[in-house]
Amino acid sequence: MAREKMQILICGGTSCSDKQSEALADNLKLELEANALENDIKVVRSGCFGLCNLGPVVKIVPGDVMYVKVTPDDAREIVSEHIMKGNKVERLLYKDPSGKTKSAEKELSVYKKQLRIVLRNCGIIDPENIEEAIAHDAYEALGKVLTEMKPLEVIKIIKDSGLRGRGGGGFPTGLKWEIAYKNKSDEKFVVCNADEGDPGAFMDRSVLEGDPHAILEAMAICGYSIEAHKGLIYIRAEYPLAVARLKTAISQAREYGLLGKDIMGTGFDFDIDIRYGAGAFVCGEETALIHSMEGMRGEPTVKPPFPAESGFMGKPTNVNNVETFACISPIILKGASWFSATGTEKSKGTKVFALAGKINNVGLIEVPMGTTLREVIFEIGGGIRKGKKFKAAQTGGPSGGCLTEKHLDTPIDFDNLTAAGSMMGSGGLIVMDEDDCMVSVAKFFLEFTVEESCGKCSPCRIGNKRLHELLEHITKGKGTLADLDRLKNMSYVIKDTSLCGLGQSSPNPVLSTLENFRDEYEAHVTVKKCPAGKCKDLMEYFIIAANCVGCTACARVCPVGAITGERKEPHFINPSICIKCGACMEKCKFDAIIIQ
Amino acid sequence: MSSIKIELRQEDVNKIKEICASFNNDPQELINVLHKCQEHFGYLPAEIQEVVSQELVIPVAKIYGVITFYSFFTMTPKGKHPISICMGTACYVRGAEKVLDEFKKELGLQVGQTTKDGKFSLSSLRCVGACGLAPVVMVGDKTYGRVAPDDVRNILKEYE
Amino acid sequence: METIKVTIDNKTVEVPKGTTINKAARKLGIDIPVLCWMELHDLNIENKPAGCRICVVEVQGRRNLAPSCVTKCEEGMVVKTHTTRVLNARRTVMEFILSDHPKDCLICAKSGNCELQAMAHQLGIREIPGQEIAAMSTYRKDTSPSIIRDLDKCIMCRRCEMMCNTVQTVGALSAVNRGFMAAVAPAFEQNLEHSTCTYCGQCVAVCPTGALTEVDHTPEVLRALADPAKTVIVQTAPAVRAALGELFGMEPGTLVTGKMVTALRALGFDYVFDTDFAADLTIMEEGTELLDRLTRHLNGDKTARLPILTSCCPGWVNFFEEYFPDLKDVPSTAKSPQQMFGAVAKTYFADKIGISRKDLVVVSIMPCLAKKYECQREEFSVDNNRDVDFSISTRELAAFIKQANIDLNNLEEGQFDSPLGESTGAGVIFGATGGVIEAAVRTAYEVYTGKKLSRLDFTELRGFEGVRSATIDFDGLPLNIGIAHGLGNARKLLNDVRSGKSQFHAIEVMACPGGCIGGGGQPLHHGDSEILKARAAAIYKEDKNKPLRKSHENPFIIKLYEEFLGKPNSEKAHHLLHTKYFDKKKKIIVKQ
Amino acid sequence: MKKVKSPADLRKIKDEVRERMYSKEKIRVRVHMGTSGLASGAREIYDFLRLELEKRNIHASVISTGDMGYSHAEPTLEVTLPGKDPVVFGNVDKLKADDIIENYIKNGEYVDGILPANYRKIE
Repeated sequence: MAREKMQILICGGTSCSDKQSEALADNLKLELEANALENDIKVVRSGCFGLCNLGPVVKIVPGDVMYVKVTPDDAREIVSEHIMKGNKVERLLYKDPSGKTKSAEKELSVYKKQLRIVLRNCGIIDPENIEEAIAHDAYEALGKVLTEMKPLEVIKIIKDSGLRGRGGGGFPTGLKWEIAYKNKSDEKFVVCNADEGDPGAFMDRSVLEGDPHAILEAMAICGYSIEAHKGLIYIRAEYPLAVARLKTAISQAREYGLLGKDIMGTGFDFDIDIRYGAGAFVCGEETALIHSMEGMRGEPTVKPPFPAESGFMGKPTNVNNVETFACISPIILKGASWFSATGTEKSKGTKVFALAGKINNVGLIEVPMGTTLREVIFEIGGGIRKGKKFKAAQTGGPSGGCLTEKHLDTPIDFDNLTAAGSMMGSGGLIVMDEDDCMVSVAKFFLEFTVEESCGKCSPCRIGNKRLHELLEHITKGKGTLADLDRLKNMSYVIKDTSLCGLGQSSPNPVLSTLENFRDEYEAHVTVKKCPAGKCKDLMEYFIIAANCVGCTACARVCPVGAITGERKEPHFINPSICIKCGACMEKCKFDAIIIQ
Repeated sequence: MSSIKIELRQEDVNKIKEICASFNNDPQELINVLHKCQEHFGYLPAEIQEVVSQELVIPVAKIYGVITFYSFFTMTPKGKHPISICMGTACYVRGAEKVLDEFKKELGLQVGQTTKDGKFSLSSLRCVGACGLAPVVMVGDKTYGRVAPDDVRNILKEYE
Repeated sequence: METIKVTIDNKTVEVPKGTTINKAARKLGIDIPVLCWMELHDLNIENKPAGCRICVVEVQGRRNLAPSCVTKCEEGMVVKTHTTRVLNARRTVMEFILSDHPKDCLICAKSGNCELQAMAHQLGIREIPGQEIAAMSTYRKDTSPSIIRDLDKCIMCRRCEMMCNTVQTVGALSAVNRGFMAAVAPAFEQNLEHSTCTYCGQCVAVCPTGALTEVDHTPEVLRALADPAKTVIVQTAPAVRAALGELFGMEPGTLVTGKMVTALRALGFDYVFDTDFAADLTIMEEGTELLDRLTRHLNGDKTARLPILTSCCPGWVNFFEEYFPDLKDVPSTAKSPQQMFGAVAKTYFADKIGISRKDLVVVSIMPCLAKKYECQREEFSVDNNRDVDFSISTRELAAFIKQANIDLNNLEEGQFDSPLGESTGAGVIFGATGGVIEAAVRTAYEVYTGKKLSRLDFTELRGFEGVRSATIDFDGLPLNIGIAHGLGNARKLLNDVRSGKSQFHAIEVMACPGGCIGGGGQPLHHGDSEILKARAAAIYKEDKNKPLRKSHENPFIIKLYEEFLGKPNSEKAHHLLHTKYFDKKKKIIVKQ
Repeated sequence: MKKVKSPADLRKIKDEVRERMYSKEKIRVRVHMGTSGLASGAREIYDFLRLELEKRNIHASVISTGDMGYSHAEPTLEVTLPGKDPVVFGNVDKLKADDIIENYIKNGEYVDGILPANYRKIE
């Protein structure tokens, strides 16, 4: 291999919100050219280093020297000093609060916003090769638990770690295990809820596809702790790849004696089976999930009794979701205090989010609890697409609410999100920009709820339908101010009276948009306008006479003959004929047609 | 009183029985059995439900109740090229609805329907997990990313 | 028993652990309204999906309102049942329910008897906000021989589903679809006729709204009565007289036998007869069959299968034809009293009054909806003329009487006509669970032993326990008797018969919980099992008051055999009074 | 088949595999093939790399893993050159893959589209 060439990496790229880096790259190239180095030293645009508050950053290899907060003007000095002379540009190195200089990337990585606990092995190991998993600590915690610990000791560690269920509700996991442990029975079950149904969320799937053994091991640890010998994974049938990898993982674990009878020669038996969901969001609710596993309609039942008392087949059952289980082994290996060192007072550890929507870096991220929304969206997420303005972030999917500008600096944890009228949910985080109509967004989520309501209780079955109808009414410009009060009352009652978590949270998108964007609702019902220009019925196409050259292209393309005008004279759209298809606007080359 | 005759080919009856038997005819495995049957037959017509009912000893009304509860199960055959439009939130905010409308218009179908010639069927689904490619359309196993309404006609052309 | 203290609306009450808030409140005289919840306590039947959310209350310390029907009291719990929050929620939920419910109360079969209507009234709902933009979930209507399903009126209380599955184990109904279009329906949302429905009518008996009602045959009856060419006779089942009064404001358990007879006569029936007469006849046939099989069995005849199963109940017959066709030679071949009556009426009685069967219209008043189907069975017709032309329920009769502006309360006590109106106490007790077998024992004992019974009240055969058994000493022969009411209980006994485990010589089965007094055609009990108990008591009271209490002592039965049938199980009796059963289990036909 | 009979057995496997996986001599390529990656064409890239590396006589192990979560840049792959930190490349198509082989794998020269590890790991 050739001797290592010097290279300059600059963070950012097309998706970065910080446009400085582009000019910096250009300057660096110019400087290299000026010194005839352009063929020897390469300038490479890289993705985000996760050090956005220090950005733009420049990394020089070999040596992994990191320069922070580099401006385009610094290009000359970097080239002349570092590249040509091999001297570090001290003033561009990071200095920590104590004034100590840190130059290597490794030293700086503590400032990275993301921390991978759950996703520790995703993308690192071959999920279909158990040995690679073992090489990355898989089953080590299980071995420790089985040989060195009593069930209650395991439960105590989990309790002390402060781990809370990542499925949405945030119930303390250790406590849940303890209840299941205390309910004595000849048979108990450990269930992994992998029925990720949130539209726009794919955290669990990524873990199952990337690191299935983490889940199997954690389930076995849970089984040992609550004295269960049977585990069931309830997974969406729409996740064929995850299913295939899980199956492979289970059979390999059995082969290696890490599942099945007499695990690792300790006498402990634990085996895992897969049950499939079949497309019902409500099955994320644990009682519904259990009914579904029993071959029935996934209708929830009233709690209590909780599954920990009477769950699968009427036996004590502990249900945790994928992300929760994925935290277990590191906690066992590194201890409760290691885990609880990360996060906020009442929300420990990390949370995986699926960033989606109008954000540049769509994808999965894992951040410590307490990270702010601003850090997530503008640093990790790279900001809003096309440089548009941030409007809201929806967390918790159809059960959640939206966070707005005023929440940007709120540390994200269970309690803060709830206080802000949203919820952690499973971790979908959808970003919306100025073009999104919040009434329509609420309507979209309600449409989802209406479709996914199981139909068992009347407030959810009928009430959500009525909410959706009223939102539709409003987006059509037929609503009144009084309707907004009705929306609110219906929402409160549905939340207050519904049987399960689905109905108890389904009006959240309505309430939170109503709370945060009331002016937008009011615009829909009073002046009958959609400020975001999304609601078709409230749009009006209009020709700006000054821009119109009278080319007649719009009149010719209009399917309903709504546009009239003489050649070379400004044209006119008759709003009572216009069907708002938008064809004219697409056709117009002079930007003369606008939506009002 | 029941008087319907269930007509199926012997091999189909045998297949269903085989599937049920592979789950020990355990009523709790109903959903797994239905998955397998749908995998094999493509859909779950009344006849199949009747046989499963007899094998697992579950009233057929209950089976129908289960099938109509879960959106994954269907009683109508899918088209040769099933088209699914992801309506997950990520796709929605990036314009999936317009894409769906375009498919509806082009094919003259509503969601859940199949064209008369059995070629295309249209469905919407929730998040295929390719949110980076939103809006996403799947035709059979093939995924199309960043689909705009204008692309719809071209996508359909590929299957003509 | 461990007790706990709860405070409801500032009043404290001590209740056993496990008591629900709703029941604890009732103890305090606080009646929290319930809609989907229903309980028939003595019959072990409870419907508690906690779905309607009408009965929600505020529990201190809980985030959401709690459904009082299923939420159990906890020590020190503080509950408020009528805060503004609760009242607003209850009203809003009710508005939701009504917004998806037709408003055709004026012409609804359930009007005046509808729990939803009553609740709307109680909550004072006067308008439904947003109704003009509210879509309704609508479904195809389904009319079967017995039952009409109008799911537009279904409120998803799930009572019918619970009855059909948990209690009756018929499995014809299930919750289908989800969300707004969720409803309770047979497989494939087909008509009931194509399902495993037995027409027991228990779904109708518990439906709080007009979603499930009986097919009304009174217009046909009226037409027949108006036809001068027809002689119209009526038979009344034993359970009717013990319940009809309820629909005229009388206390449950009031016997209205005589007033009912007068009313029927006033309605224009040419002869008012009693199904009890046919019940006595049934005992003669079925009892004889029992003794015959028993004797043969005891003599080692392997073809004589025991136990013998009663066959009076048409819901039960439908049930075993569907689920136990392999055992179809086990039940008695004796027709049900309704059909025996029809067969005798259209032959013996038609001859007697000198008219052809075509000019004789036989109407039955039944506590039952399956009887409507039974009388339409092909094998019970001769040349397309049914033995029993129409069967109407107790509820239909009451409505009919009211239409004719007859006030049952103020009627004279009438007498059944002779000869088909004469009966013994044994015929009367057919109306309650255990009654048929008790009547059979009274006769079979005396015929078998040749001795007079020293007692006639076999209390060991009575009661509401779902499955009961007793051994009656037949003068040295211990006769093992099993009784089941409710098809789920029957299924248990039948499974034992199928597996050869059954030790019984005879088993009585009634499809409806409580027997005919709890039939699908009876006045609605609205979840009050006291009503059923009162009806049963009335039946046994009527028996006690009868001068003759053993079927074989009925002089008119004796005369019928002498004049017409010969002896029990004679060839003629077989032809007219016995039937056969069919395998109705779905068949898988292999396509070539 | 190795049956793990004790935690010590487990550790043995761990050590062996780690040795094998992270031996200094080997070039490792991980193609991220979760649903998201596959939907974006990761399979093609995987096949391409296996074939081309062999053709070009480069001794490397190419394995498939789950996704890293970089949905915005799928398909992604990670290359670990002996003795160096892994480097992730995004938006890989065949052209880019070729670029990666020629420049990075052969010469250790970066190509555009590097996705630096933007996260901390647990150690």
